[in-house]
Amino acid sequence: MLDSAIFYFFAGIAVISAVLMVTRRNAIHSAVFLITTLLATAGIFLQLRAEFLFIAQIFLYVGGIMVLFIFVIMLVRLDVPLPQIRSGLQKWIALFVALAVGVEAGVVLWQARKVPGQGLLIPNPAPAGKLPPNTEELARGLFGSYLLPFEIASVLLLVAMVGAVVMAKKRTDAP
Amino acid sequence: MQTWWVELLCALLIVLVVPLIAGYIVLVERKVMADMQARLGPMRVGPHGLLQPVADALKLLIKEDLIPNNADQFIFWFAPVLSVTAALTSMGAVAFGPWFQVARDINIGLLFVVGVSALGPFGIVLGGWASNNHYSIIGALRSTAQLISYETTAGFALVSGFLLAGTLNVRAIVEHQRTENAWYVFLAPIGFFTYLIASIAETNRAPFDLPEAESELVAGYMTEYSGFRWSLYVLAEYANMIVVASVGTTLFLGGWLRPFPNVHWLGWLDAVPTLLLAAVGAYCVFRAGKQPARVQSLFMSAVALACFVVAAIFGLSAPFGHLPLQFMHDGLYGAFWFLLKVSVYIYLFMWLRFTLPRFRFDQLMRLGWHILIPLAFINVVDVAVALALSSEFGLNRWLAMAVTTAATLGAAMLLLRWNDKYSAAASAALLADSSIVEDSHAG
Amino acid sequence: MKILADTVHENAPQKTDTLFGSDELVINMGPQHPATHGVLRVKLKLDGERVVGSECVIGYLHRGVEKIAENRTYQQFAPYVDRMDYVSAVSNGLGYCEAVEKLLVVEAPPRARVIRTVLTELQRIASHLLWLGTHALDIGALTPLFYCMREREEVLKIFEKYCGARLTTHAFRIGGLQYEAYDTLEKDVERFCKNFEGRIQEYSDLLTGNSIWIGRTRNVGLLNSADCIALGVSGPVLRASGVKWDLRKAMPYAAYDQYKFEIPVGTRGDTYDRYMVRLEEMRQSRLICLQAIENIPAGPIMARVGKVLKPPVGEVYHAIEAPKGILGYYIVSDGSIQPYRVRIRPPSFINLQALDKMIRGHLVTDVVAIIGTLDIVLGEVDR
Amino acid sequence: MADESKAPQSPESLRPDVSGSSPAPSAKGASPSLPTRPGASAPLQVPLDNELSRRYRERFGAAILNALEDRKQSILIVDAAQLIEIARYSRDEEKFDLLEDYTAVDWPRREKRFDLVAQLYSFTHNMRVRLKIPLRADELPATLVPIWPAANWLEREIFDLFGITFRGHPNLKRILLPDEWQGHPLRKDYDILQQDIAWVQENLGIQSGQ
Repeated sequence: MLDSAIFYFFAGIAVISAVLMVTRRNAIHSAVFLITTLLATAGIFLQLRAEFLFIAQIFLYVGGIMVLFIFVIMLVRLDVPLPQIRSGLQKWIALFVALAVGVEAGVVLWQARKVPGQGLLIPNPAPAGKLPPNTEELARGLFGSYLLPFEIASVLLLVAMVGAVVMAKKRTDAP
Repeated sequence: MQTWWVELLCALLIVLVVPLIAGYIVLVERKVMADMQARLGPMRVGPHGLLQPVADALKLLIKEDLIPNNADQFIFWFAPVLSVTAALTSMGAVAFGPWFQVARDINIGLLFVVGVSALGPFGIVLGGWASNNHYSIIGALRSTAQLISYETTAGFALVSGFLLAGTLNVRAIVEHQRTENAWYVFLAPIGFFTYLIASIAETNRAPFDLPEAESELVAGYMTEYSGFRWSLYVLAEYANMIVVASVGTTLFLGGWLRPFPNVHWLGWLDAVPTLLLAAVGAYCVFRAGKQPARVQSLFMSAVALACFVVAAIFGLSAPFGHLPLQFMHDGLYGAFWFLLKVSVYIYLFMWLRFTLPRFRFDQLMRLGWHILIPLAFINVVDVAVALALSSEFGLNRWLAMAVTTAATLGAAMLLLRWNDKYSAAASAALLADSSIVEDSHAG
Repeated sequence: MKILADTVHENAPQKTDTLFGSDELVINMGPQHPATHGVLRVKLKLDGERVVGSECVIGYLHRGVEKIAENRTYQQFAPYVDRMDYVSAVSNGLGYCEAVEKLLVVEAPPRARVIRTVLTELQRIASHLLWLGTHALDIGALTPLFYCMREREEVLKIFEKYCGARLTTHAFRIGGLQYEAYDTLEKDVERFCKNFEGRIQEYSDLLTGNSIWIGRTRNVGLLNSADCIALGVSGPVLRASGVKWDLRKAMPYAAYDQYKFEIPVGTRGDTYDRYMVRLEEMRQSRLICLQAIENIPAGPIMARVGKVLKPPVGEVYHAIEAPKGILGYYIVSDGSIQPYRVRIRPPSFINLQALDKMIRGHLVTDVVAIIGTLDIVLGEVDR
Repeated sequence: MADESKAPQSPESLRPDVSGSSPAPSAKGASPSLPTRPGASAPLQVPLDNELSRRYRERFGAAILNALEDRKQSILIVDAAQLIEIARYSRDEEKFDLLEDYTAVDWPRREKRFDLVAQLYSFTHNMRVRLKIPLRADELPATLVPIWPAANWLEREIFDLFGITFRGHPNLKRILLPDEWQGHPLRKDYDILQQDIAWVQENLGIQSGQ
């Protein structure tokens, strides 16, 4: 009983802050709500005993990417809501897309109802059983069988970083 | 049935006790600072200022809570809260003694602590941004840049520790250091050294306290905060200090192990806790008589009584080493040694703060990026090579460590020389030397 | 980085050419700022963290001392002089009294001149101590401040015993001294000088070899000797740039010609050299005091000047080596009992003019260190 | 508050032979001749005639209006027109490389109202000389900033307190007083009392208690 309570607590926070994030006018507020969503999902990982994923989520998403987000928002001052370019067409396009997505979601839910055992409205929470300590598994997988793709990915990141530095350097040196 | 309420109880204990401990760390810091500066420090509230933290807390509670006019209300409230939660939750995985750990045997252990404390910079950045004033924004940006660059160093310094331990689980690390019967500080000294410096920078402590350097940026990101909100930030800073100190102690200084745990003829070290507390109690009794006011002598004798009680508990649990009290024996003694090491670590923080002037921001960044991060990298390689040598080629572990540490030191020397050359060139370019005589108008 | 400008909406969406477009930002430092040693306001033009230009706004402490002088008699004006550089009141008084004595073509008796020298050198030590404490505090070292204040207290005690006041002492009179030296003056000064040597060693242990201190002060606020002379800078700032010139040696006054002492000189003219020069000056002042109290000549302490001073018509310019630099008095007398014009050459005011040249290209944190190393006192800058 | 300040005395400083420009010294209460004091042997202001003044006279002729020595300090009274050349000559040839002080004295009774006073010091000769430049009230002297940058703030102060405008000064505005201040305090005809009453009236709206 406790597990589902915790799960719903985190899920609730995640959904609410996701909605809030989208609706905020101020960029910093939406960034903060994005952080709360990410933390809530991390909580769910933790509840599932996937500790390494929990820490990866916090370290990478919140500690790394969100700091970047906040820096960019503060330095380039996107936080001040710029007057949007009003065009009549925009409203209609939005409405159409919303409808399409709504319909599609309805169809999927309808299909899912027929699958036996899947109580649609109250899906039972994920199994809270003991997962084997997954840090070791993850490490073995990452550095064992998938070493090559791991190294290629790291080289890719390196290239991206060097590129960013060069671009930044070039810009500040420009007279 | 999971005894989840034990964890809840421990968590509650942490949330309640840490602010009190933080308050008393502030008092100790002011007393130590005063002692180093040929003066007395707080003496007025309670005997020798012992009640000062209570007075501070009360003052901060009833102080007016100003919010700058066009500040961002929501973020202004949210930032210190985020800071404090990050600091306190990261204490969850810290093991204060063999059995006192909130997230018991969490398998990522120390990584949990480091990971959650990565949320700290958010509280600072958002706080600085929300108070809508030049100084706090500059202070916020500076401190974030500092935290991020030193987190990498701290991360890699810890990696060298994890390599030695082979696991992230706190209990396993300490057990491993017991079986190794060598604290990791002796096996990976450079790792400990870089971690020490990085931890000082990560908690914004002098000589790295740029963000709230009083002389230029008034109070950095905390400028607009007052009253209780401000105390949240200070609590977060001191909680962070405890967290960082306990991570360092667990990984490098052998957590709750007694110094020389396996050496039998040093058995009397077990008696140290009782003796130390008894001595403190005796001193308090001796001082109680000398207190000018009655209430102060009462308070002092109360403190003495507390010391004696704890000393008795320690004393009692020692002889009856068998089962029912054995559990308590290990827990208490472990907690004592752990807290002793943490307080020595924090004393070092204070010591540096009162003797060293402050770094300039670019020096701080240069030290971080040009010296400490490469040093931490090399150190990880050094420990890995040493481990490989000792396991594959059967070389004696200590010898391997010694050789690789020497290699790292050599690399460090090279780094320093290269950095001096670089920084000298940089500062020369900085000051285009335009003599005054030509450009006649000045100021 | 362009910080939140209030008038965003009018010119939004403004063209931000680069992601990290560096626009100039004017930051106001002062007038009430912990590191400006008084009510000095510096408008800094910053490009990011680097100082591009600066403008000093002063005058907050302007009391119109020179206008007051024209409505006071010579003796009445003497206490005003202490209120200018309130950190070294004794040397201000010495400068003024000697200037008026020159105007009267009168010479203070030898005993008065020796006691004046001792007290002025003690005041120089006290002024440098206050400078060192606050300068180190600005750069982040918390401890030296308390050590310096402890020593400064000793000096102020001696002043209090001699003339009853600690800060604005009005210790000297035109023509000599008002008070005879109290009986334990020699012993007090000797005791102070004896343990002061160890104390200076304490300061240099804390700072001189400290690599962070060197990092924060070496090559900061460079001012070479040509610029110093061109800008009229004087005192320790000038000597640190390599000019071996001290008015106590070049044009000796009071009893300075009787004593042997060195003039410390720097080489590069950066903050570290100025620190070393002032530290050495404290040692030299200590030597002067020791030599002086060996034999304070007996005799009268006041020259034969009447109660009412009516100096003959004419003018005189007399300058002394105050702790901050050359403190000059240009007094024009019209024969009446009130000076017609008193002009005070304020070393802090003229040294402060070099601030703009020194801080260009530095970071904001260096500006604080450079204001500290100039050792300015706003009472003297604003007069 | 100081006793009611006497009408500002403005006895004209005795200047034996300032050529033609100054009106006869006004009678003053005290006897114009130097009060004889016991021991005051030589009169204090004597014409200066050493090789320094000779070099200046031979170089600038009439521009050197007078050369005096007062209390063994040499004074050269110089014409404002030639100020820049004399200053450059002093710095380059005569090695007076330090402009120690630059101020002004107000003599309202005199036709050439202001006296600009520059104290020059030479490191090489360890010697001081004082240049005095008489100015009419409306005369605009040239700035000395190109020669001695130290003059920048000193001239701003003279402008602030005396109202003398320097031609060519890079940044001539008030330095000590607030920018919107009226009047120049160090002028003899600047009445403190009136200023105080006006300021209190305007800013505090009450009667000044003077």
